[in-house]
Amino acid sequence: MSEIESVEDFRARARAWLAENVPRLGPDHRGRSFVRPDDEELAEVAEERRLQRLLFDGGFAGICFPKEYGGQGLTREHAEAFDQELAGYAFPERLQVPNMTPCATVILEFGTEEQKRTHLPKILRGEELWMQFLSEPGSGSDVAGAKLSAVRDGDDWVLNGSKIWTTGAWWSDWGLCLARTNWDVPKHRGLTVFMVPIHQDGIEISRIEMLDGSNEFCQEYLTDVRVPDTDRIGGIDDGWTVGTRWLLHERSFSSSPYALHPTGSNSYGSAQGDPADNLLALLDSAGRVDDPAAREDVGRAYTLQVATSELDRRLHALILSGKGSDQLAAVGRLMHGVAGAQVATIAFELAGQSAVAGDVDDDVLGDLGMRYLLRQAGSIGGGTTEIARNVISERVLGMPRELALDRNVPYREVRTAPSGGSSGARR
Amino acid sequence: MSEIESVEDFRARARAWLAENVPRLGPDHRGRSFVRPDDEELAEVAEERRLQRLLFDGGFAGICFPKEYGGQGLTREHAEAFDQELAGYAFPERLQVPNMTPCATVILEFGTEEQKRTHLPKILRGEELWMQFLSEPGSGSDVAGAKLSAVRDGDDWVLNGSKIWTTGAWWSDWGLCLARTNWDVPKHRGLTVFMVPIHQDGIEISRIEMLDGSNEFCQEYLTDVRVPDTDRIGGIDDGWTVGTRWLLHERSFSSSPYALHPTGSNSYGSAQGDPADNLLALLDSAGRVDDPAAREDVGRAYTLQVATSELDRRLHALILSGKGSDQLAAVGRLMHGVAGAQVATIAFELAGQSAVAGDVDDDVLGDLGMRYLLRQAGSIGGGTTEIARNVISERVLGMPRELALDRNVPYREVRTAPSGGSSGARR
Amino acid sequence: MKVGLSADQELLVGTTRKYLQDSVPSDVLRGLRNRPEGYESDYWTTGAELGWAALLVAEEHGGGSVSGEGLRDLALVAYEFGRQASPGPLLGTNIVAGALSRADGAAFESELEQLVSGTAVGAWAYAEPVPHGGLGEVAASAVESDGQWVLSGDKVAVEHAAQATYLLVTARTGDGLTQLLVPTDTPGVTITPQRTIDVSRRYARVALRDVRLPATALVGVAGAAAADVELQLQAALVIQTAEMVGAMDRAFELTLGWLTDRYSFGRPLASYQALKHRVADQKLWLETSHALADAAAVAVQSGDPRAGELVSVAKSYLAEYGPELLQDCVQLHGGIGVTYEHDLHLYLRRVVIGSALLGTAREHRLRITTLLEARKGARKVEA
Amino acid sequence: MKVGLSADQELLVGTTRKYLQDSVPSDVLRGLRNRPEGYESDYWTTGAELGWAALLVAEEHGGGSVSGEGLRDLALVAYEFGRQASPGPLLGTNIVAGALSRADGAAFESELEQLVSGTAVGAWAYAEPVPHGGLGEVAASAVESDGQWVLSGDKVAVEHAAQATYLLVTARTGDGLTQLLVPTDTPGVTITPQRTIDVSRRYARVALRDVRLPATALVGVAGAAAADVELQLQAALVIQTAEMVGAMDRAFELTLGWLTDRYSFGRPLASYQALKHRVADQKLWLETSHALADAAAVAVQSGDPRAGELVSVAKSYLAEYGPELLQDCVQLHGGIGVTYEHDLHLYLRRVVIGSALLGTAREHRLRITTLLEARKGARKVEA
Repeated sequence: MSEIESVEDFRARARAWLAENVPRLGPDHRGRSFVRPDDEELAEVAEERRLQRLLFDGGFAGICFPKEYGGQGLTREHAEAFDQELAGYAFPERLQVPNMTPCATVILEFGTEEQKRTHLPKILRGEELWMQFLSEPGSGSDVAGAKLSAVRDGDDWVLNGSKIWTTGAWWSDWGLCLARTNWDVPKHRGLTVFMVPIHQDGIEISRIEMLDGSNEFCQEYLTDVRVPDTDRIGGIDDGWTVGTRWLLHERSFSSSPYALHPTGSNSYGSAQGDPADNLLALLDSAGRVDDPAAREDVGRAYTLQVATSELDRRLHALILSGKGSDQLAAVGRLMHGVAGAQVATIAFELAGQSAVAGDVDDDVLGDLGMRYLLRQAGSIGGGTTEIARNVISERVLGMPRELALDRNVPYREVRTAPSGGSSGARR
Repeated sequence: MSEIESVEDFRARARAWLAENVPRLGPDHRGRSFVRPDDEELAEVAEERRLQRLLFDGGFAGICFPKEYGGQGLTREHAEAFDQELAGYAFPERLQVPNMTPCATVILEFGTEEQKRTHLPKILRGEELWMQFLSEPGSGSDVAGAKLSAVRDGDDWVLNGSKIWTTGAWWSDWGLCLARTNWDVPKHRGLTVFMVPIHQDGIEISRIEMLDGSNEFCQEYLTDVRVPDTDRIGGIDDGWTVGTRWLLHERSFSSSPYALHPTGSNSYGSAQGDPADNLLALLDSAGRVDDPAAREDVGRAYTLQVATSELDRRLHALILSGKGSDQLAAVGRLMHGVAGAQVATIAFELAGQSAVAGDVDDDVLGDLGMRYLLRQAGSIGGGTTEIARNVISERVLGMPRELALDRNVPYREVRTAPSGGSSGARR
Repeated sequence: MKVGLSADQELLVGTTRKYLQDSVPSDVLRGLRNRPEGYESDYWTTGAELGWAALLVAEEHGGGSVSGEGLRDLALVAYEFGRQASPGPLLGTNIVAGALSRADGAAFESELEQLVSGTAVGAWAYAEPVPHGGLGEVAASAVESDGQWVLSGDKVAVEHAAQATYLLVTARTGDGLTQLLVPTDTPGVTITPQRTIDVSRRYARVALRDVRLPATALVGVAGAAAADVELQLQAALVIQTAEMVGAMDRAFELTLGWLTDRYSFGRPLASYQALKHRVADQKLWLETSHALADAAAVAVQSGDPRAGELVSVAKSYLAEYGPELLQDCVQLHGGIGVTYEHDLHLYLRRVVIGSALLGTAREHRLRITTLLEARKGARKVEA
Repeated sequence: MKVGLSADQELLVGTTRKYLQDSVPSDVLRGLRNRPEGYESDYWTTGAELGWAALLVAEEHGGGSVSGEGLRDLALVAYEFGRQASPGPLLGTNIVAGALSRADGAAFESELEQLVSGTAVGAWAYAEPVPHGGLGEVAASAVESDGQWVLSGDKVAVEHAAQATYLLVTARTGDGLTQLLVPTDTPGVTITPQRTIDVSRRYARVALRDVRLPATALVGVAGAAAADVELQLQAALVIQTAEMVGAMDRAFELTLGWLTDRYSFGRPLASYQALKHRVADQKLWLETSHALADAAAVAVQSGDPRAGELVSVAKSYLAEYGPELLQDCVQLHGGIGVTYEHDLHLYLRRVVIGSALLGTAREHRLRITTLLEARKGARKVEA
């Protein structure tokens, strides 16, 4: 094995390359707004694919992915240095979660040599964009309760069923799909993971409208979709071995070295600028610079933001040092949900009446009402905070497991939610 | 049945009688302090017995207890009118809970005619003071898990075991005692209730010191205490029939017509004056009359206090009208615990550093630190808020019951806490 | 759950509920987001026939209520509006009609007739923008000049101003307050719709630039309207909190149903103790909100001297726990709870709007403290 | 759980822990409530031999630390103090010693020798009573007169002032701050013990009435001590938050053990999901508190320009969630948790005291906002 470049050399090289090649974000860049016309969205995705290709060509894509699959074969410390240098630059935000992690990391961990050589370089070049076909209507937090079925037919599998809460399936290429291949064994023992091209005749994509009018989430209906057995990840009926790692990668996204998180970005890797600046701007717009209650709110929100990043840093160190189990990631996931909701609430309260009835052109305060309405989204998506609390109490602290009535029972006999194939998003 | 006196006539009579006979509380009366010398405590108990006798002689004791047992045979509306008139007067605070309710109400509901004629008039005259022998070390919230055993011996029962969290057992006369009479049936089916004189050779009373140095709570050790079968309340092994009503009376104390709650008193019937006055005095002592944050705190605390009393009033109306089940009392119990802790916290925060390091003579702020340390007491005593939440979800809202591993199992086979007869208060 | 309604009140509630369910079920509501008005004018006039806009108007001026306690009846209607997240200018029209009836119902006979019959909508222009955005801050000015009134200033968050025929504008004259009735087509009045988080309720900014009005526009006494404004605020808070409780009630029902119907790990969600305990807390918040909103309605209706405290106590509690309850309902629903197709957000919006308009929780807490000090001061003076 | 300690640091921690466990186990601690001093003087001098009071003192002045990062080492000691709710004037003595060493270690050689060896106790007299009770408010005055200093004013919540030989008094000279070292037996100094909620830690009020001091009493620069005071405050907050985290950690352990050992309805308490989820929240608060207290220690140690923000962030978080965690531990213990015989209250007291002294959560939130504005202002000036 060859010597790897020192972190400091790498940092210097990254700094120079970024300054030369990558556009900087404007001073008033406020991150993605979630309600925009489709053509804008598509243009942004195209631009992010271009940025990813730029990183790849510059030798900075997939810093912790092995070289043989198109990555840089470097360490977590290199990834962190790059995150620090990346602050203030445009980067392919949509291509991080779930594309780089958990999708690409699952392929890296469980894929065959051929699967890895086929897909990982394309992902790192921005040519393939992956999404998770994981949740199902009616399964809620019980991911292993998947009912999308895969039936063996010769060298293929035939998939039928529905997946939901897939981000941007309509502009993505592949789905990493958890399917049920055996109904006669207990829940966790009858699952298998497949790689599925999204745009094909057997898959109908339906976009879900959120309460703010955005419709980035999708539901997919799969009808007789044929997948060759060579596109299976992991063993037949052994999908939960893959699934547990997959979920762990999902919970750990905020400290994953496989995804970019420019320093100063918010918990979802979205570039939001310095949180202090945003809070002070809000204080100013609300006309409350001299209001002690509002000033206290700014201090509280900033505390939560710093607390979130310092907690991430600590958990990451604990896990890395072996002093804490991987499951500690659930503590971070809980914090992101809880603190995110608290900060949204504080911002809403700072804005006062302008957040619910504001002038059409008030961009600072006018959005805060809608953001507040959506404040729980960060405590639901990517595994609910309830599941995180279960994981913390049971797997981190060793408290007794919840009674599961579906253990050791063939899955077809388990009572489940009334979901079927119909949209869980419809009432 | 004779016509009863109208509420308004009764009110007028009560008003006149109180003005004539009962001492008024001073303007700076701040309710009972819980740390005081024993002789002071005993003198106060004696004075409260005198006040109770005064009420009895004046025809105002036991407003809702039947006349044949020494009460007034009047209605809840009369009791409420009396509570309103009683505001600002001294009253026998310690003789209300648990003496009048649940103890006397349980005797009224389940006692034999002879038991009622023997004990209720004495209770109403202040001659007998009753306490609950209910909780046990190690049983926590699981009251029906009592292990204090009663074994039949001729016409007597022989009691052995320990009870805990008895308020002022050392200055009280009788204990209403839940005992186990059958270990070979499931938990709830082997209990029996007895009436036990507290001061006798077989009962050792040990006082429990609380973190503030008060020691009003006791633990009792019963060794071969003989109780005649005629002092049994309810059927043998049928004690849980009594127990469920007993607990309901306990949860409902704040709206019980069998106990006095002078209007304006706090949730435990303690005369605290107008909450608004106390809060404003605190604001003033803390030197923060012009601090908006402190002013907001006063408004928040007042909101919680009004909310508690308005909720009590609503629950009471719902239960009385039959629109809500008796179990709704658990909602009130939860509120008293939660709001009480919140108000203690607000008062503590208003006081700032003076609450933790204050001048010895600062009576307004100096107590607030210790009160804050004890703030959970109101969420623990009288059935925890956790039990209240179980009752609300299961019995008010009909959600599925918690799994109990002690159902349908002989109690001797049930795994319980390591308590034995030793003090639960010792580590 | 409401206790102690009379048969007439039950009838009013029942008729209103049925009408709302039939005319604006949730699918219709969802579609209203694209209508600038937020409701159909027929819908409102039919509602007015049920008495919705007559409740604060004296009988001799064409109004009346079933129980003789108009505000309490109105709170029952508002509660139903909350339960269905119903559209319509309920608050503004009633506040304006009530103020006109109280001030001089005979002089405003024609306006009252239109408002009560639903052929005109009224809007109360009270709140102002930053830097005068605090509860009760009034910077708009009303100046008397040559027997006319000249009105200038800016108002925001005016409910259904763009749909209104009449604005009741609260303005300042020297040290005191003056209220004027302003037809929305008066020169100098510019009404600009604002964006809002509700699906059907609309708010607007009202710019007043040297708006000239005849002396007859005066509602109440010039420069001495503070007590009237306080009464309007109290009534408005009774309507607002009643509506919030209705929306909380419905969201709670939906959530309890959801938890019962859905299964996870082979068990109904309702069997998970962590969720049960949260639902128990929700029940506590809900029952307390009912209790406080009802107490506020009774106090304002009866002119209780503590009415001002009680409306603020109700509002400060509901503005804190209403949104918390709704957000916890969203969380318990999971992803479905933030989709547009689900009903839950309809109630969430209504409760959140209520929490932020007519004073935030914080503003009402501060108001409570000031009121308590005033009460204490008054008692000292008496003694 | 601390990450990344050196072997020397592990040794310091281990020695301190063992010494605290052996010399002041909880039964001994409970008895200390009746001792006016709150600790035995032997206990403190032996502790000083372990290096407790040397950590902020430069080596050339008789101090030193195992890692060369004295404040971080001191935070580790403070954490152990929190875990055992240990007695002793740790904070005051270290702050005074550190200030003397930094100002002019040679001039204060004798005082430093006594403080470092534990033969003298130091106390920082900083906080003042109402109406100057706010964080950072200094009304006590230091006036130079004929080559002497005259000190007047009142200080409160001075840790172990009644046991101290030296007070470091922060006072005002004109617009600036001045710090003076005041032997407690100086005429005009009156020290009155205050009541406190801790079992062993003591606080006192210090009255200063025309206290005359020689010019050599000056610590640092007259009228220009603001930066020194800020450094002292930062170090004190690092010690305080580290101790709070230690107490939280221990209370959390006790609670987890309790839930595992106790049974209710035939099941261990730890099997109830409602309790499990609360414990999960506690774990979140605990880990975050660790993270923030450590980050503050690192920042102050290294002179990070954001150190002032970070100590306030740590304090504002811990002052909110520390007491909440402890109170929830009490609740989960039930009645036993509020008895004097149980250990839990020892940690509760320590955390609650920490939450209220050296600035409340609210005061630090306000301070954060002011610091953020200053940072933004400075950046604008640079640009």
